[in-house]
Amino acid sequence: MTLPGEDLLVVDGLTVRFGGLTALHDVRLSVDAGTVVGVIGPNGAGKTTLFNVICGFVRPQSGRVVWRGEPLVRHRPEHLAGLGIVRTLQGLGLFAGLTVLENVMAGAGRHARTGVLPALVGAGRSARDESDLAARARATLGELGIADLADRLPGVLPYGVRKRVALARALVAEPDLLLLDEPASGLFAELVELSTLILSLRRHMAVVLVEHHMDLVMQVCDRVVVLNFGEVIAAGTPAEIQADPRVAEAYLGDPAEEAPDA
Amino acid sequence: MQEFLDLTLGGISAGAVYAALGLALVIIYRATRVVNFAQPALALISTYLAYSVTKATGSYWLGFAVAIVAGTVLGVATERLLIRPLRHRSELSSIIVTLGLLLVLQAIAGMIWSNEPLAFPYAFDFRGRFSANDLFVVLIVLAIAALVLVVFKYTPLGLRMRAAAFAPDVARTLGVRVGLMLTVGWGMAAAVGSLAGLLATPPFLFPNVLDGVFVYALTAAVLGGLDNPLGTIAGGFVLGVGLSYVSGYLGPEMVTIAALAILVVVLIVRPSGLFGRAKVRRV
Amino acid sequence: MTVRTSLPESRVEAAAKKRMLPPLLRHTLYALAAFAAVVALTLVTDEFTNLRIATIGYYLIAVAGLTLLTGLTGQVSLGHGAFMFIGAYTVALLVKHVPSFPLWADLLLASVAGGLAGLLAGAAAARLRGPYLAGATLALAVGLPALTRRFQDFLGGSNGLSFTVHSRPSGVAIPELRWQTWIVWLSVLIALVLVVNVVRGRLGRDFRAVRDDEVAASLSGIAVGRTKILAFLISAVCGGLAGGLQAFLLGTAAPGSFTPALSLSLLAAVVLGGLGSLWGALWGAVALVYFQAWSEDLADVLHLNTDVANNLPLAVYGVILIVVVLAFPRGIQGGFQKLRGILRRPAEKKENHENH
Amino acid sequence: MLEIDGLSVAYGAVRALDGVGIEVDRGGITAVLGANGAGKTTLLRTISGLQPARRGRIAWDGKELTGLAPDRIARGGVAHVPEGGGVITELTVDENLRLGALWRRDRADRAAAREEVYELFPPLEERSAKPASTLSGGERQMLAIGRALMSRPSLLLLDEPSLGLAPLITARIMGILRDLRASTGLTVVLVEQNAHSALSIADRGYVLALGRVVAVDTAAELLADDGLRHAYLGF
Amino acid sequence: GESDGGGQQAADSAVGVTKDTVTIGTHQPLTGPAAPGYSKISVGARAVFQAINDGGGINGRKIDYKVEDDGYNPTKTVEVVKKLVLQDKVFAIVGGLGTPTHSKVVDYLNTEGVPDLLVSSGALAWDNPQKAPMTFGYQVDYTREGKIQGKYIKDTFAGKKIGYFTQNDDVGRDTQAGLDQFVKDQTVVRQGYDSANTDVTPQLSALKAAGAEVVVCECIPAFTALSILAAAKIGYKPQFVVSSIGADPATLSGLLQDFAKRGGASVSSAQLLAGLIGTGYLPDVAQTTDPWVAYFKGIHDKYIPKEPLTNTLFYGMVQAYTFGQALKAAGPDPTRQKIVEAMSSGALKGPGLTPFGFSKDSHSGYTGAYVFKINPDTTTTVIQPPSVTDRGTGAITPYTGERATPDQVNLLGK
Ligand SMILES: Nc1ncnc2c1ncn2[C@@H]1O[C@H](COP(=O)(O)OP(=O)(O)OP(=O)(O)O)[C@@H](O)[C@H]1O
Ligand SMILES: Nc1ncnc2c1ncn2[C@@H]1O[C@H](COP(=O)(O)OP(=O)(O)OP(=O)(O)O)[C@@H](O)[C@H]1O
Ligand SMILES: CC(C)C[C@H](N)C(=O)O
Ligand SMILES: [Mg+2]
Ligand SMILES: [Mg+2]
Repeated sequence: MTLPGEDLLVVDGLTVRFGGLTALHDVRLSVDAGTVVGVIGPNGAGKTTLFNVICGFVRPQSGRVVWRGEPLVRHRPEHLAGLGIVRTLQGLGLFAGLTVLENVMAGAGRHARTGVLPALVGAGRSARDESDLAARARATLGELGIADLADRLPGVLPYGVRKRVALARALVAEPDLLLLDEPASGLFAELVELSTLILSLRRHMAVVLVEHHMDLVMQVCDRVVVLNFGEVIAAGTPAEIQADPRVAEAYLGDPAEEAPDA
Repeated sequence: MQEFLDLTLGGISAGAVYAALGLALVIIYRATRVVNFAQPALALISTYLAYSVTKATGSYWLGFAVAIVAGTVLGVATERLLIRPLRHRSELSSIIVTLGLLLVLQAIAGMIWSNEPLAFPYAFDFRGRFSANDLFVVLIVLAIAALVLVVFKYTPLGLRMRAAAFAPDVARTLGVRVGLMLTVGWGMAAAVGSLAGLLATPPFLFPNVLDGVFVYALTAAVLGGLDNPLGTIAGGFVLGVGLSYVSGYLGPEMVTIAALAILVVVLIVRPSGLFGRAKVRRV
Repeated sequence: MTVRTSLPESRVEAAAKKRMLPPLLRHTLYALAAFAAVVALTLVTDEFTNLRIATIGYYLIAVAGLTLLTGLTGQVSLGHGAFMFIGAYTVALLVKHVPSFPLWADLLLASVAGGLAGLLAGAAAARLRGPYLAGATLALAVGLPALTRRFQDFLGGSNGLSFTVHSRPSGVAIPELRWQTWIVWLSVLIALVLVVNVVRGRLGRDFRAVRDDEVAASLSGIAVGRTKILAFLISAVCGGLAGGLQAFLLGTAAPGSFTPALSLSLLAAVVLGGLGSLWGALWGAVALVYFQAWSEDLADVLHLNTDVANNLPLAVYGVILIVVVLAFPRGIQGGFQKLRGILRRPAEKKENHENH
Repeated sequence: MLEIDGLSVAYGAVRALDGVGIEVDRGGITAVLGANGAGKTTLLRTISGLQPARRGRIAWDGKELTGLAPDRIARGGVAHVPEGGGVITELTVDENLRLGALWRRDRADRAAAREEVYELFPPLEERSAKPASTLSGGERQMLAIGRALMSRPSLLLLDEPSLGLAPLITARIMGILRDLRASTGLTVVLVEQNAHSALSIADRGYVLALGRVVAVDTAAELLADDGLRHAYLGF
Repeated sequence: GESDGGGQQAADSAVGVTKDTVTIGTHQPLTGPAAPGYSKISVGARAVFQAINDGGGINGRKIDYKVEDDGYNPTKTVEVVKKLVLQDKVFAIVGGLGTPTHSKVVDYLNTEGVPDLLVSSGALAWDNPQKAPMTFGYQVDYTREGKIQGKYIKDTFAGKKIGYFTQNDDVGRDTQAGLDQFVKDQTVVRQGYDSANTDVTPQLSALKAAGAEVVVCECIPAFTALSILAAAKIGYKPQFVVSSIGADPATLSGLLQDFAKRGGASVSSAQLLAGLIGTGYLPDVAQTTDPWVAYFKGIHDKYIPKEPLTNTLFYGMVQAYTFGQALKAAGPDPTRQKIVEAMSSGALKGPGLTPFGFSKDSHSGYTGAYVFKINPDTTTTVIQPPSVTDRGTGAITPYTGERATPDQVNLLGK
């Protein structure tokens, strides 16, 4: 267990180029346990790319990702869940052919105790494993208020509900770090619930949040990092960020136009 | 050296034929995301028609023209009757349906023209290390490939066809007549396929004559990158020449294994073919 | 809204599960029942029907393996005949060169050999998608049997190998074919128990997750590449066993038996039966055997000119493929389910109101 | 004028729209609001012909749209920016844009329209020859809107255009819509969950809930109606 | 597979025989890649059986001829043969076609005691009376034929360089065994072909490069034609010597005829074929003066006038006729044992120009061949009369025996 105040994740000197385009340039960022860090910035600023590097989808030209003091070397996305890092996707990324319950169970794989071989023959603990996973998945669905949809296929559910399923799939793994890529997009009525949820998560895990909904960002984040053209142009508390003229110019626009309203 | 040259030249004209049939596959794949297993059979029927017309009229070129037209009609009919109903179904459904069509058409060919081989002439004199006919085959395939490429890449029709293929619903809301585009795609492909059939068939015509060519054509298309007409042409020639060397230096029984080996090696290095664009799923 | 950090004791769940047998045991019991049914069936049918039942058996395991691969992980293989080829030659070579091996060992090794090939093929295939995979596997189906011509002396060239396996213990007074049918089905059902376990368990879920969304699957901690290879492996083991059983049953292993047409029929069976369902695999295997038989019988009863008669079965078979796919989007199994739905609906008559 | 009357749409047993009636004046901006699953997307898809209606009729400019194929509707000047943008990722940015105006005869104007779009969204011009798959989420949204504008539509259907966009860009798009309405008389149907930003530029608003219209009023009135806001709009 | 008791089981068994019918079956490649070339054999056979039936059958029994398509796929062969035996309860299998296919059912047929007559293949395996007492060959076996070819070449083309061009299977292997007894030291190059690969230009180029003046082509007809065309393509003019399976002038000229019309007047099928040397054991259909050819042509014209009369068709007709003879010889109440005895009796004298090797100790089909040359008008001239030999290293001797005429055999008459 990492103690509060200790850096759980450190991203250091990260540079990513796609051909001639520099998507990230010398980005530094650290995440303490039990905090919510917001990453904001204009479209194309490199936020998703940052997540992609942390998850191992994109290899940086330089820089490193340090997890609990250990640099992650040539890590691959599938290792992350095991390390305690879980990410939601900017789209939905639900498994269309799996029921809601199965979707969530698929995310709970890190809790399975048996290896591939016993699972292959269905022997030993593997049966009990399955019911454990199902129980966890149901519990998480219950917490998100969608337990009654367990046996439905995600395709027929409204977008907002699907987002919750995706969130449940992430939470069921009980990660130490949750990377949320635009969790509020497509949600509006549920924004309040979402912010409550994120705040409650803070007790168990750190959260990095990429989001364009400034209300949400301002409410839940302990710290905010602002990217523009791949560079960190500002970092600080939400209040500091909101007051920063560079941020206003690059990202927020004329504050009169987007009056916060909750 | 002499042998090397002969094998190279032989490989080039064989490769042209693989490229042509491969091109037909690519056009359909681009248009409808379907690998058309019935392609050799569509070409087969039109080649048989060419045979009958040539036999009846004595004119090779009349038969040639009839084959291209008949092929186009067959392609259009296939799309309308068999492929369109499968629009929203998995790729497997269309694989099986085109496979079924392959069997039906081969059987029909056998019923009408019997399973015994028939003599089917070359377009031009076939004699010589690189004969007039070889030259014809290579040139016409290159010309057709260039035409297809230009249509796809630089014309509004091509853009519409690609849009219809990649995202039918979106294309529709942009005013593209998706159904028409798919039909045009099948028609075009079947015309090219029929041409390939006419070029590949000589000297003999029988119901399974294009099976082997089809396997190599698919290999060529996959080698080149199924979305890429240029790659398919290159893939066809690479495969044709490569297999010719294998046949000449290692023995004919090694040809199919070599095709497999070439394909596997290429795909391991480049999973979307030599010229295919890797499809990156953005996260 | 809170998130727990420790496992909740969901007693209701646990109790509900306890009443059910562990899946392995449950599936084994089903298999025993199925075996009894097959034995009964062979006893009331004639010898030739026995052969057809045995044929359905080995196709069933091949189709089930392919169903697992194609239906669950979405990898389309047009070359599964290649694994049957390997299984068949493994049995043939063992029977000829190591006659001391018992039959079960031959069959086990055929499965292992198929699996090894599947491992290699799967490793190459894991990076391929859609038509690229289809093309590569088709090349496998075409290319691999050509090995026999490369190693004429060992593999018998295009004539292949013929042999007879004497499996029936002396003193057992039942027709050889019936006995063979039992062996085939026993092996198939043992393998099927494993396949069912995989499909219904965690691995099956992982397979389907990988099929639906590779990126999301990897973020859920599923090793995408390894999962795909595993699916190929399991499916190739089934193919190898099917080939081994075919060799055992028919006493032959020859390249002419493992044409691309075989691979394509296996895939056709997967689709005809109902993609992704193991019951579908059974219907697919039955269809494979009986559709062909029917189309031949049909050609027999119509007295036609020879060219027409010769080609009629092929045409009928082709038409069946087309019609079934067009008319039954979810295959025969889907048709059954629909039928069941129709039969049940009047009984339940439940208003299906969606809550948003 | 867009007239929708008694429109019902269902997905199998799921009823997504139930007797919806909507009227939009020419040159108006109308917001369609509602929670998740209210049927907003379905409404737009039905107008543009992608989803067949069970019952009811839709007419634009006096012409009946019900039953027409989507491409016919599009060629009648109705542009639809679907939920999530619907960018064709396999095509380049430029091809995506060109596609938007391909059915229009006027070649010169097609080029001019492209220049205007590039001016509106400079990031697109920089990447015009790149496949759209390399665009970020927000850049795709820009492309989708730009593509719709390419056809110089008379009716523009926008499904959650602000989804994934930075506030600055959202504000800019709203500004653009306002300008276009003023300069070309464009009619806009704007579907948004972000009711606040939608109503800030709309003249009128419809609120959907469970497939039915539960409120219609001017934007100002809707913004002022606290009860409604809490009940259906969540803010 | 040991099956010594096979013959015993067969004793007195008259499965497939009723008062007025005898049911027999065969497996043929009617569809698929091997169909071209072979799909007409059963057509010829059926015509003869029809003629027999129309003449009142054999001893009052009509022959019910069941043809199963195996597509040249051994798995299917096993299935269809079991179907014929178990379900259709055939009396015998007649003329099952192909080495890779038929070799998979020999054990089964012998174990079950089913007569397996006149196998359509020249493999050596059918001649094994100890292990396969029910199985009888038909064609001259490939080694015998190779020997006769080899001797002829050695005598006629002494000192010339020889190249082999052979099908990559037992046809090629067994023929070479025969050829090598005579012309091994003259042979400068050996090339093979794979029937799946129709581009034979590389092989012909290699034969040319090695300077082969005589090319021995152990090919099926399509590949003979392909070789001739490939040679023409590269301007190579060797003396072709082709074995019986691929030297049917009627089939070849049919395959090559259309090249006369295109690609320059200098290529006509006649020119391409003229001078080609072949071996055969049945009379050539072009020899209209031969009494058997005339006889079968009569049946052809009556029952299947639309089919081109080729040696392939003729092959099937002779096969059917020969079975008819054996059935007749088996007496008024045929059993499986009796027909096997009739086959081995050595009494079958038939349309072939060389005798069958059938006896108690040999189940080999035709035992020799004659050599012919194709004339510029695609008729043929016999250039070496029939000679016979064994499958070992025995001598080749001219065959002087008398051939029965159709009238003498008088199968159709009462
Ligand atoms: N694979 C790639 N190839 C080329 N360019 C890329 C690739 N991936 C990302 N980019 C570019 O890198 C930049 C950063 O993209 P990224 O997706 O990280 O932005 P973002 O901050 O997440 O934006 P948004 O808020 O719109 O989602 C963009 O300009 C994008 O076009
Ligand atoms: N393809 C479909 N199949 C079945 N049901 C569907 C489908 N698409 C939508 N629905 C259902 O129709 C109803 C309306 O959905 P719609 O997408 O129109 O809502 P929306 O208002 O756009 O929601 P959101 O704000 O989440 O985008 C929902 O209950 C949804 O579950
Ligand atoms: C001549 C053919 C009927 C026999 C065939 N070539 C085989 O031996 O397989
Ligand atoms: Mg992003
Ligand atoms: Mg919506």
